[in-house]
Amino acid sequence: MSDTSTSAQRPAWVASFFESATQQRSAANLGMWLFIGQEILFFSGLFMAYIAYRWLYPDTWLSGADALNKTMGTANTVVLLTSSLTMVLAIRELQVDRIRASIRYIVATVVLGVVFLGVKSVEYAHKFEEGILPGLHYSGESVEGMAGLFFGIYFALTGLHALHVIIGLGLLVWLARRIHLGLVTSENDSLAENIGLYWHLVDLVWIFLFPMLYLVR
Amino acid sequence: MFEADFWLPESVNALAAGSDDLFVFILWVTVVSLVLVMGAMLWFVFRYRSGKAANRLNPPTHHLGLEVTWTVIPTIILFIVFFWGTRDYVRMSVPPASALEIRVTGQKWFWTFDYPEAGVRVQATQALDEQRALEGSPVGLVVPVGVPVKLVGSSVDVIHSMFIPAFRVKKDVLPNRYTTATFLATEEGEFDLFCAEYCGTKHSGMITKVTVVSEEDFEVFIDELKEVSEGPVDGATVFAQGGCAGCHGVTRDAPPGVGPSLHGLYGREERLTTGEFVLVDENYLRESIVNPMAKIVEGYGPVMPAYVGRLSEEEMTALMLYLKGLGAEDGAAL
Amino acid sequence: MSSLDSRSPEPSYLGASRGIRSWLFTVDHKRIGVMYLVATTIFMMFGGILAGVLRMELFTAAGDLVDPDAYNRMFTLHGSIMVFLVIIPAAPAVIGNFVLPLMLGARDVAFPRLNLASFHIYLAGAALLLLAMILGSFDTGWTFYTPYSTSTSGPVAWALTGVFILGFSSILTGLNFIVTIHKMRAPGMSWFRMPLLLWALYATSAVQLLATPVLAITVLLLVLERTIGVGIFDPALGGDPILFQHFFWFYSHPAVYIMILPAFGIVSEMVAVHAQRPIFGYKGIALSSLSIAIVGSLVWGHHMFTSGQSIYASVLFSFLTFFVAIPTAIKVFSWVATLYRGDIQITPPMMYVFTFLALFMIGGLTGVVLGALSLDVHLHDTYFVVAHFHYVMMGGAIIAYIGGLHHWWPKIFGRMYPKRLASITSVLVFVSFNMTFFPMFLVGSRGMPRRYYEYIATFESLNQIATVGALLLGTSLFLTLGYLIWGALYGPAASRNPWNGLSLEWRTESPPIEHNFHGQPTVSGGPYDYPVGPEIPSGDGIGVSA
Amino acid sequence: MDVVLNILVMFGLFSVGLSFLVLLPVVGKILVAVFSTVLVERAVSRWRGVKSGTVMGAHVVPEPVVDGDVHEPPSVRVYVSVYLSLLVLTVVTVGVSELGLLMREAVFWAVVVASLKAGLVIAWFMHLKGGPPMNRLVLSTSVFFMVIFFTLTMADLSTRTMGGDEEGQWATIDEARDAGDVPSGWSTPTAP
Repeated sequence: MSDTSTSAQRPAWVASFFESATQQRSAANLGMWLFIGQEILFFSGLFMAYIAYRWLYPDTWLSGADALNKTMGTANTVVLLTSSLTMVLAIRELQVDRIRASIRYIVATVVLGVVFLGVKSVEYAHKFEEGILPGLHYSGESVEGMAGLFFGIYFALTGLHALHVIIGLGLLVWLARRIHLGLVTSENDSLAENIGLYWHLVDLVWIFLFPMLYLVR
Repeated sequence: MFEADFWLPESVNALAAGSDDLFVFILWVTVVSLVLVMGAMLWFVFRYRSGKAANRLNPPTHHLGLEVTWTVIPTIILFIVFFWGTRDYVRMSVPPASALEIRVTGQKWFWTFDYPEAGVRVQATQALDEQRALEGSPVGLVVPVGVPVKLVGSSVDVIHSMFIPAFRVKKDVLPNRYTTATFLATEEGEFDLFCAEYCGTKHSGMITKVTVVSEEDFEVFIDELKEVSEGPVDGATVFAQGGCAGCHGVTRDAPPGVGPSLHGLYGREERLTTGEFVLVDENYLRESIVNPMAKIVEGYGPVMPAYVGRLSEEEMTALMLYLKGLGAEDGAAL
Repeated sequence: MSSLDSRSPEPSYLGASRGIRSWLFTVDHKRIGVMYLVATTIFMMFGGILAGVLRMELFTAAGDLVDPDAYNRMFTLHGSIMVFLVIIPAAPAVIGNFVLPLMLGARDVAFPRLNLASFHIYLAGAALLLLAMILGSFDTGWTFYTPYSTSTSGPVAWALTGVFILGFSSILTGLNFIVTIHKMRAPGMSWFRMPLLLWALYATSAVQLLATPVLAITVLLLVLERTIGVGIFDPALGGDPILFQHFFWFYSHPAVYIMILPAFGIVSEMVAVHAQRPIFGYKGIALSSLSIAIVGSLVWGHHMFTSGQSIYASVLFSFLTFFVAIPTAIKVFSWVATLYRGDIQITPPMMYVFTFLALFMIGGLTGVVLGALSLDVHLHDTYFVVAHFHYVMMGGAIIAYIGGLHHWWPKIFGRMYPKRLASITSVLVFVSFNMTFFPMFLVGSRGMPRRYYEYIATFESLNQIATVGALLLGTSLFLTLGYLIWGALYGPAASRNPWNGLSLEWRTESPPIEHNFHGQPTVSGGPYDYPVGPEIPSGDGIGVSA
Repeated sequence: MDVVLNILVMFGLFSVGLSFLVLLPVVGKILVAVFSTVLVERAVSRWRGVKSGTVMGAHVVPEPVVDGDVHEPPSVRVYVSVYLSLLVLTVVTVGVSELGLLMREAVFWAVVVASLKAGLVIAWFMHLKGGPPMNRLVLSTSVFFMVIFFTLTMADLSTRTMGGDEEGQWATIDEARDAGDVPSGWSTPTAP
């Protein structure tokens, strides 16, 4: 066997060590799913802490959820869900070769991500004003019991999630540029698919995080 | 080699009686399987080594009977080991209802034993143990023979672990809740008590003895302690029993320990880790005992445990007096 | 494949390009493997020297050689370096990187740049750990138990960040290998035609991918605890130190399988190739790797029997623990059965197989002792445990890894080391290993706790034997290192297939060319399909029906 | 401490442990089924009055065997309807939280709704449906490990006080403070 038989149809973006474009695409897809798998386990650590301490200190968790701003949480949920929609639409437009529309949708996703972070930082600022800080630095008055612990978990979870959003925004900007330069196309769309998957993962984490922190009492 | 005595210290805990048999059982399983497997390996190596004429026709790659056998037999043995070990474990961990309760407190790097019924306390630092051994009085944790004992442990700083090999007892003591261990000593004597959970600089020095005495001697011991605790409070005793001597020297030429030497400390100016200076007066001394992290002298780590609530006002006053007197004769010259 | 018989003028991967940059920024899996080899060897020497000093300190009962804080820092460094910088990356990242694509008949791993990135990440993590050492070192033990690790002084946060970063290196390597095994197998190589090393690496990678993220979040929380006081494990805020232990062991017990599973794979390869016959129970060995990976992830609580964990949980974990022993036993029996009616070559790799089997059996069977609840209460955190995991981790994982290096050394460097010297040294290693670690079983079961800087005089003589053994062991390992390096530089040129192996890596040059194979190799049979008639093929023939 | 009771409980736990191992493949299948949201998909199909398996788009693509080289992006309509369902579920979960249910029920419904939402995102937005089967395996394995992590850790935490003894009781900070035994070695937290 040799490469020559396939090299005629072999696009330039297929790396030399792959047999075919199909192989490369499916490898990228599997790799991304494995990455998502490990991200799930990564966040599971914080959810584990949440479950364990909820079990040990139910009263703290009751008053803790009350101290969080449900309206802002709900608003952010809607914002993130919408950004997931714009994300899939961006990839769809790319796949049907409507490049400009695709980039517009990515920009919309980025804007929604920024809105999310904006709401989040307003929320943080309110908390800080009330002296609600994680762990040792907690000096608020609204929450009973192990308030420092509750807000330690709150800030760690939402903070790590926000960090993922920030990374996602960077990736999206990079993606838009590569689409603009024609480096990511309807044929060679692994990068767009994978960044899309990442963005949905960020959404998924929030889908669980929101009711657990804000809603359940 | 195949006796429990060779491997394990003599067991003097009635609740763990017979638990060593499992060790011997597994030892035999180990030896037999090692001999069988290694024997087979060496025999094959001898029989089929390259260059030696042997029947090498159709070497098997599957043998259902053999594979089932070597799956089932270990499974059975492992089940036996599991049930045996769990049975003994439950027996060893459940304190009898009538058990004598002793509170054990771990602290960097000494043990405190409280006898709640009698309301007395024993502290076991290495220095105190040596002193007691010289005086001929019982050392460390003193328990009566033939009486079930329940140790209720906790820690005031990091995790420690009370480990008494002769009793087959080990339990971590934690900073946020109580853990229990139980035993029934069958013999009088002195047995080692180690800290088995790594806890810092003097982890290996956090050892003391368990002294098992007759019931009469135990009562005498408790009565003596009661007398001492009802007498006037002496600062030097507080200093020794608080475990302070473990880290702080008190003489002029004491080598620097984990903490600064206290010789001639009173009235001195000390430089803190923050770069500020502080005058050592009664307030500073008291603060440093109650909340040592607040102001740490330069060159030393934030390792001293807080003594908040651990000293009565009377004891604190006596300790202050003692500390002020350390090196006072040449301290005045400064 | 007749064209393979003539030596091609194409340069090997070693000589394909020159200069330090061509190494540090290469995406060639073989060069990355060699760089991992150099890095892990340096760290292993460092960790080994630390171990030597620790043993010298323990030569006498009194603490007299170093001060206790230095001792505590040294055993912490020894543990952290050996676990995070040596054993976890050794087999997967050195042998895995070099051999995996070759065995698959692939030109490279699926994501070569990611592969290079994980090496750079590894270096960055190692640099942070070493930075922590330079900044005054940390004395938490490699287990970082809270609240000690959150309250002790020293640059613990730096070390933890290093571990966090090393975790990513491990995750990315695992991810890369899984995708490579799924997507890059040569035509004809079905799952059950894969060499057993690949099954083992697959299981390893799965564990790396699933368990390491939990370590990452754990150490991240510790870093946050030490820097901003987030309080999740702080008892003063209601945090639970035992929860930390659950977090930690959820990773660190499976990490034991990250270390030992590739060793199983290496042994499976060596035992079949050097006995020149098909391996006994291929499917049993292959699937037991996966079942060890799964069941091994359910048993972490057996590190916590005396920690104040609920006794019910302890019973459950003890029960599950014994299930790991069964697939492990199946593997050992299958390896020994493979020797039956073989044509056993007494080569250095085979010597290491024998060493491995003996040491690993002792390590594994003492694990049964520790899995039994009643006995673990006495033995937990004593030298018995230290001896047990050194038998498994060093006697198992490291010995198999060294054996694997002997097996693939001629492939990696194209030159052979002195074989007779290697065989003799392996016996030295075996003897001195037992001399070092066997006495530890005894002092442990007699009650000497681990991590002790000084100990009671009763234990002195056994400790002295161990110390002498350790020095001998160190000497034999340095001797091994010496002749291996000599072999790589000046040894006689090795043939393409010095051991008459059948898997694909033996079909290419020694050392391989940059693109691994001339053309795409294909597979039409199992990896150990040696002719099973009375005639034994001899010489350098490939002997493969392809 | 009642030893007989203990042993009974222990055997209860054994059977949990045993069923873990025995049920491994079954659990895996259930997880795959849940995450491929077969049920949701069927419900949507019935609602839209089309044959099951055609919700993915106007042009029905036969499921690719190994990898999706055939690119037929799902229709915008599907994406928008998934998005609208997500919004509805968000309203539902917020609404449920206003009902003032008991904690246990509130947690249950929150997790159920969140899982439904996650299922929708995973199946359609992340194209798990119709994607390579391996992706389902990867996802269900990591969810399985996460569940293991939660269950076995909680097996410890939830049974600590079962002995009814001091064992496992929380010497809470308040209790310690009252007794004057504030765990130390740390700076004391600011008193609330």
